[in-house]
Amino acid sequence: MSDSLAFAPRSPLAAVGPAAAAPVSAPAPAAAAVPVAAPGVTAAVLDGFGLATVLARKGSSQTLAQRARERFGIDLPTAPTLSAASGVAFAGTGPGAWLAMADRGGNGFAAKLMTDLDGVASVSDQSDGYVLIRLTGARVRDALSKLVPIDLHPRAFKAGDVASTVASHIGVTLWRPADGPDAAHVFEVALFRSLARSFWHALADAAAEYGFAVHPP
Amino acid sequence: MRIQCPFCGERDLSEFSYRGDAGFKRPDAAAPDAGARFFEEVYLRDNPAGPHEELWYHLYGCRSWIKVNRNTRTHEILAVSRP
Amino acid sequence: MSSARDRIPSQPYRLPHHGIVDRAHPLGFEFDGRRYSGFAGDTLASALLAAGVRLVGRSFKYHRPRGIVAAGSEEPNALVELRSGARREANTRATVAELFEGLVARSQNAWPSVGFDVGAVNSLLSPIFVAGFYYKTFMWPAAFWEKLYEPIIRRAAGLGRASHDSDPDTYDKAHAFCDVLVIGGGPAGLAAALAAGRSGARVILCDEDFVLGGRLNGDRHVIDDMSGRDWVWRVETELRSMPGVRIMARTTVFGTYDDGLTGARTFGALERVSDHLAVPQAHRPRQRLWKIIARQSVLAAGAVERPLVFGGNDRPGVMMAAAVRTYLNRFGVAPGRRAAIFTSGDDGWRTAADLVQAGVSVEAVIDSRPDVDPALVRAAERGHVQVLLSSQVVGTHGRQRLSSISVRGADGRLARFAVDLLAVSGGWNPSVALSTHPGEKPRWSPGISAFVPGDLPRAMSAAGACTGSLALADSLKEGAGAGARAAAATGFNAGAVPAWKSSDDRVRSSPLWFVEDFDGKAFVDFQHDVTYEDVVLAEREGYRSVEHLKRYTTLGMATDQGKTSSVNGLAIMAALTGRSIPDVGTTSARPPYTPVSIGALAGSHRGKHFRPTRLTAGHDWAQERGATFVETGQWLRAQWFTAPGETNWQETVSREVRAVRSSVGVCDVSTLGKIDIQGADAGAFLDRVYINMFSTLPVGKARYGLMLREDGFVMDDGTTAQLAKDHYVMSTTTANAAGVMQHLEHARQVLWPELDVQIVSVTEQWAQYAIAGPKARQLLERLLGDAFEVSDRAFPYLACSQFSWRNLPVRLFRISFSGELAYEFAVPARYGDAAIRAIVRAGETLDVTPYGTEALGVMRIEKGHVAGNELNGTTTAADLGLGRMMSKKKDFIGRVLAERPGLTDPERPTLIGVKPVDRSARLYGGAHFLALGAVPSLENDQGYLTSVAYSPMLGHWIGLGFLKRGPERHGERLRAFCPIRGGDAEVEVVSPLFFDPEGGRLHV
Amino acid sequence: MRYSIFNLVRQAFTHHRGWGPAWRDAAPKRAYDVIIVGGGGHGLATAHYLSKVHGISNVAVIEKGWIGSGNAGRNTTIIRSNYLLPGNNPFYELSMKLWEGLEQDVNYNAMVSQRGVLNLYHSDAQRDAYARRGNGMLLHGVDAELLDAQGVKRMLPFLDFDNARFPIQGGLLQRRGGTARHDAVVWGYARAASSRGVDIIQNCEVTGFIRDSGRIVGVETTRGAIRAQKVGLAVAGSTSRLAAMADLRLPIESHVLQAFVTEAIKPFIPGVVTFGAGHFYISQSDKGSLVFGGDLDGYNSYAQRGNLPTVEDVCEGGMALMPALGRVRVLRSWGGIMDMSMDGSPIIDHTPVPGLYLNAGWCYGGFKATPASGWCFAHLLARDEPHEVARAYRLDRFAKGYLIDEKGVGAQPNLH
Ligand SMILES: Cc1cc2nc3c(=O)[nH]c(=O)nc-3n(C[C@H](O)[C@H](O)[C@H](O)COP(=O)(O)OP(=O)(O)OC[C@H]3O[C@@H](n4cnc5c(N)ncnc54)[C@H](O)[C@@H]3O)c2cc1C
Ligand SMILES: NC(=O)c1ccc[n+]([C@@H]2O[C@H](COP(=O)([O-])OP(=O)(O)OC[C@H]3O[C@@H](n4cnc5c(N)ncnc54)[C@H](O)[C@@H]3O)[C@@H](O)[C@H]2O)c1
Ligand SMILES: Cc1cc2nc3c(=O)[nH]c(=O)nc-3n(C[C@H](O)[C@H](O)[C@H](O)COP(=O)(O)O)c2cc1C
Ligand SMILES: [Zn+2]
Repeated sequence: MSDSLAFAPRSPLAAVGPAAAAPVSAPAPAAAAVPVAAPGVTAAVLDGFGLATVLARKGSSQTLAQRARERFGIDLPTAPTLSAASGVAFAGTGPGAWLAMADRGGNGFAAKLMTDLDGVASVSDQSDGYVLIRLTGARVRDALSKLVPIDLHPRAFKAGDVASTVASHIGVTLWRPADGPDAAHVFEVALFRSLARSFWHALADAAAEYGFAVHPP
Repeated sequence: MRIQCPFCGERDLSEFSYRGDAGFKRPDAAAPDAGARFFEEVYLRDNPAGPHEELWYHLYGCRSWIKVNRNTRTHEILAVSRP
Repeated sequence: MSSARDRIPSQPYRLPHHGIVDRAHPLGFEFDGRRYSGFAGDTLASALLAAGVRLVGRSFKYHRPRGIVAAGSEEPNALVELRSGARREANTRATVAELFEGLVARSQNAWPSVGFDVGAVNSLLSPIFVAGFYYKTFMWPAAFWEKLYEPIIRRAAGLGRASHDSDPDTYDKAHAFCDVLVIGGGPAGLAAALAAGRSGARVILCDEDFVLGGRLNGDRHVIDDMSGRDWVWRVETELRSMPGVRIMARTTVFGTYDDGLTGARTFGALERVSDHLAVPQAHRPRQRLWKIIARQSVLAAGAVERPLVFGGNDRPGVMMAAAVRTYLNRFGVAPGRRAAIFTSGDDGWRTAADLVQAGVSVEAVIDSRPDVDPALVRAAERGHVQVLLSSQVVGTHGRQRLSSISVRGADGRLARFAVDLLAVSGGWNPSVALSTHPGEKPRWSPGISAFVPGDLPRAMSAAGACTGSLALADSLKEGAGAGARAAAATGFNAGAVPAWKSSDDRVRSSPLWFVEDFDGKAFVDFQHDVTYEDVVLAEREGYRSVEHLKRYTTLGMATDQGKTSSVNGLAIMAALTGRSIPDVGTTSARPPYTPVSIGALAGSHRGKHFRPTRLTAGHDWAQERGATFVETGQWLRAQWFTAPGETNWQETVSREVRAVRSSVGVCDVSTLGKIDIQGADAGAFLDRVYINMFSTLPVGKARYGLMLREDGFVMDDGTTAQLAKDHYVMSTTTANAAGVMQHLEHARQVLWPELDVQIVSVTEQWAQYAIAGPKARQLLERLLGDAFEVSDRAFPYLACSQFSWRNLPVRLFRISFSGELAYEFAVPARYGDAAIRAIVRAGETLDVTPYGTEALGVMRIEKGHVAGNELNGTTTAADLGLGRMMSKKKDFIGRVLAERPGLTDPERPTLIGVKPVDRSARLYGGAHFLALGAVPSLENDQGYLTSVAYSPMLGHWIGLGFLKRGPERHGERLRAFCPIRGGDAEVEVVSPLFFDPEGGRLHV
Repeated sequence: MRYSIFNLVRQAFTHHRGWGPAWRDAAPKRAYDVIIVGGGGHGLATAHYLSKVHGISNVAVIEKGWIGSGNAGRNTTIIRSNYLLPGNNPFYELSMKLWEGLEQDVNYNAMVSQRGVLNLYHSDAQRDAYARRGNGMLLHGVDAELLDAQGVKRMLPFLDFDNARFPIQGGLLQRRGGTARHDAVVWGYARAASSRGVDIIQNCEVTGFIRDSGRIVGVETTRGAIRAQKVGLAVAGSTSRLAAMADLRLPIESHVLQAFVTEAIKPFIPGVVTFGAGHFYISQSDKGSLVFGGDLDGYNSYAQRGNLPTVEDVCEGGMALMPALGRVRVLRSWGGIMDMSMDGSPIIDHTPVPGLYLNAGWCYGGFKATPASGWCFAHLLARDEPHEVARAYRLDRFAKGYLIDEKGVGAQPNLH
């Protein structure tokens, strides 16, 4: 079909994404005690991933955990933490509830989960329901602490920890993958797509004083 | 006020939404006095000044309903459990 | 800079060597239109004093001349309008306003000028303007109150003028977590922070001042053989070297809020990020609200010196003794040239010593006590200071600034002293406020005749002057101990607790609550002009409870919240009623500790960003098509799509409706709630939350459902479809989506945990478009090609299916809100934009028309479908004409209470439709129904109109409403009465089904 | 001595030595005809009208603390009669009429200030709902006007009309609405009642009821037993606690509502404004302070104080509505305990316990009701039958389903 060419996915942040995103704002002067060199916070909008909510069926948590081990080599977390293996990760988001993620695979991932976990879990595709933003940089914690009411200090929020919380009136789920090469902490934030632009505004606002840059994913 | 969610850990009040008295038991609709029983469960409250068993919903967290025992005079949280 | 220096007038009262202001950085500023200069490190107050300005404002009620009294945030008098234009800040305390180049300030509450203030005539009327005078008069004639009296009172009231323009600066909020929060950076606080910091605990140290050190900046102290200042500098340096320690200057902890199970407590704090600058730097807020969550806290907030109550104690030039020391030692300013001291304790004598040391001549120390430490007397006399014991200042003189004082000596004889500065010391009030916010009551300490913390809030300790331990040595010791213990309580070992040797400033004092027969007015609350007599009057009139005293006289209700006045006030009440001060009790301190701007408490949530905005996947497309958007909850929805040449919205909406009814239209319905409900018991679960049956619904079918609250009233409606075995998708109204989700979670987790049901919102996953109209099927055939068969036979009314299209999982529902042949097509939201464009392309030759919520509304009214206006939370299923849907075969939420007489009363207004008898007449939503000819009255009120629309199909207005016994009254004529919008139409009661009543168009 | 400008001036010459106590601080007698528990506005107004209208003066008002220490002394003082439902509308209009004559009635200036109450709307649906309400008011002869955005702008040019998240489309205006000086209302009723012989007994907490074969014949207090033929409860936030002493469970929850006051500033805001899309309402007191508030904190509480999330929510609403508020400072915040009923409307009725009468369920709206509440409760206590405008405020309406739910949120008190 001719127009199938034009038929492409579109992120709600396409407009504000890398291109139009808040320009790398001049880091505030020494007073603000920012490393004047690099931007304190950089963001990347992720794409192409597959995402699904996985809810254990009544009384089948055992079998579910087993399947997860068999099919994905993953030990299902029973707490707000992240278990990852070969491009697939499960984040504990509630009792008997997980957010399952695959770096690639889009809607296909949920379809695969449905067959893999048939009978032991209720799976709902959310690949399009959420946007994922990866944040890092020397001041990323300072910027995030303006948004979320949780303790992001490494003593309290370790690599692999997951939290569902609220970021200036917007529900978010965030987790901490391993630190980046520059040893700066990395956070990934998932939120409902309809709120993506409002969240982006709040984020750019919070990060501006530290210098905010947007990287292509 | 900070509420200890059994799954998420201690979180700020702003993540929760409140329902009230955790005592609510849904009566048997078939019982002869169902009308009176439902009325009591839905409308009447002990409303104590002191320890109070109440239901909170972790709206911005894990979406669990949790039972909190809280002192309504001091706002001191005394215990938290799954309903 | 040199040019700047040229125009800087001299600072006659600046001392040559004293203080820590930066003399290398002169700053020019303006007060009441005159230019002055000060130094970096000055406050507006210290700079004004240096310049010799004594008169800075007028009092609230009597417009008395007022000067600077204190040197900290407790200042009651020196309130100014800081900055100008949209940045004007009323009631700003000159004593905490940091000086910056170009600062502009004006005095308040004076017209035409502070020097000559017409309002001062109030002073002459002061015998009438006693406490509560307005409660006793302005009552006759009643009509005069609004027109005359009140406007006068209002104009007289208030202090500074707030800007009426939008605040140009920004604010933000942040959260901070720590093991130990230390409130106050004086010796006690610094010692606490150091002890805790050394343990490795995460420590936050807040001080509202812009330099750390507290009283150490104002007093001459020695700690471990170094000056107090050097000690502060030393400790601050070590603290800054600790990664776990965060020092927050210019940050006031203003409120102690509730804690949690672990004892971690929330504190509110305000950081004045940019108030010391002319304008904030780029990307920096003016102020920031901190929410500090601390596992342990140490209160080290110090103490506030207490004034004495005597005649003329408010005259410019009368100042607190410790404040005088602060101006001398910290700012290098002598607040006068000839001084006297009036004190009830040793503290005042130290001010005398510091004045002498600074070269200010001290005429006399007047101490109300009969005997004092001879050492003090000797020292004073060495400085040629006259000492008067058992003596009191009974009056002051001078027009707009102090020129002399009258003193009653031990022998009762009066003496006059010509002085331009009177330093007053009446003892100290520990700053206990933050320890009482959670409800604890302070305790009276006879030792220092002041209130000290009582039971402390959990996980809080206190140290230093705020506990009543006024001496430096004790502050250091208590601080270090408290810091170490707090760290230990959070699992960090502080090791050896630091200790220091310090100069001894232990003082004795015995309170003097008020001076007997003084002359003139003796003020207790300076800012509110509450005098000794006002307290006497309150007592006489029975306002004896300390709370009545406060409210009747407004004592302690000014911007300083009684920091200097409360205790004197209740001590006088105690004396008048022969009770002890603890028996009289004290009023409660409330947050904020010092006033906090509303902007900071709001943060960045203002204007368009007051609340988040939700946009559908089709939003950009709709915008391209010229949609007008409407707020529906947090969502923005396309209301209509104006076409070229259309001049008013009704024309547009009518076109959209006609297009749908004659050919085909497309509407974005993604905002409706969508909830996946799965599990073996999903069907049973739905039976319990809906009034009608769902367990009987076959796979591949959808059904309309109605949901009640447990109290029997309608909560929400929508269609629910069974897509696959044990997999349902429920749709809710846009408005109630979140509420329904919470309701279902409650049913699942709390009411029936035994059921195997899982629910999750998938609202955001699916972009959903309604494709409606006679040509809807044609459009779909072109869109879907052979991906799916949509013939009426293969896919009848209320069918649903999920299939693959363009390698995407998609869902199709044959449901209709418009009453036309209609489908709802759902695609993964990432493709929502592409899909709507594809739909429109597929419909090009069918002239497919995008339509918005308004046309949707018109069509649902034409079909008598209820929506938000009818589901207003007070209607029953029967009211909506849906009573028959209530299954008798099962229990469901709301069933039992829906049977109460009040909900089944035949008199209840019930859904009907109405048409205007005169077809050209307009209807108004919110009109009430009256019988023809009945007088408009509540008694004759028969019901009301909920939804109205102009029906382009019928060519006249139609409406839905609720009418008593409605269904029995079709054909009857009534009056739809809407006086508030000038509407009054005769209407005919009809069935709510206006268009295609047989529903033939659905099933083609 | 009468309060008047004349006496005030006379007293000025004698240092105001002539004024006596505004009310007698009475010690409890052994028995009264009627005991009213609760020295707030409602209790004191009830006593005033009992003595003045019904000639029953052997009355005691028993207050556990100081009169006005409850919600009467801590509310945001808005008075209005812009109610939607027939059950409410006539009652609140009677109250408004009594406000209009209050100063003359009690000879105490309560500063009733009818500078208008404006409820903003932001959508067509809200407009129609307000139209329905306004029409209902007009049907009962209550003044009401529906303003469009322009009309609002003329009145309040400093609101955010250009950049609002929820644009202002207009408002429902009741010009006769406004504010009154809360403390003065308490003291005025106390003074008037006391002058007619009513005993006002402070620092006297009711700790139980004295019963005689099922009937309540008095109260136990911290100052001893006091007998009475009838006992009326007007204890607002403490209603459930007293009801429990009589083994009653009521359709009431106690919730905390916070309020805020700013530093005094020169006249800024005329009348009262309520912001429909945010949780915010504001007015300016005679003293110059802006007095404002918003939503309940949302949880059961007897603590008279709230938490930061509500403080932030309210101030966000304030900034969204009035961006000029940014630099105005909050001076003090506090809380009061709301007797939230299950339909958001009050109860003035007998209880199932003979001798015990109930005045409760005022939620966050009982200050405006003070005069009519006293008027109708006095009527009930004196005549043993409900006053006609208070007929709908029956206790059994919850069981029977005749609810008066202005907001339509059902039995969820923190949503009313
Ligand atoms: C922050 C806030 C804002 C409000 N804003 C408004 C508004 O703008 N407009 C409006 O109309 N309404 C408003 N209200 C509601 C209004 O204040 C109350 O509904 C009303 O004051 C309640 O009636 P009352 O005055 O009799 O209650 P209260 O003043 O609370 O009187 C009850 C009294 O009973 C006493 N008491 C309790 N237990 C005992 C006992 N065991 N023995 C003896 N005495 C006892 C209490 O001490 C108290 O003094 C507001 C309330 C609050 C808290
Ligand atoms: N000799 C006397 O009679 C006497 C009397 C009183 C005080 N003192 C002196 O006072 C000192 C006592 O030491 P201290 O540390 O207890 O008190 P302090 O007054 O030296 O320090 C208190 C500090 O807390 C800060 N602060 C107060 N409230 C705050 C808040 N809410 N948020 C943030 N910061 C706040 C103040 O800005 C101040 O810097 C000693 O130097 C002692 O000599 C002596
Ligand atoms: C209408 C109104 C105006 C108020 N104005 C002030 C004020 O100007 N200054 C002040 O300190 N408190 C003011 N308050 C608050 C009272 O000081 C007090 O906080 C409130 O009545 C609650 O009492 P509590 O804080 O002692 O519990 C005001 C209260 C109300 C109801
Ligand atoms: Zn949780």
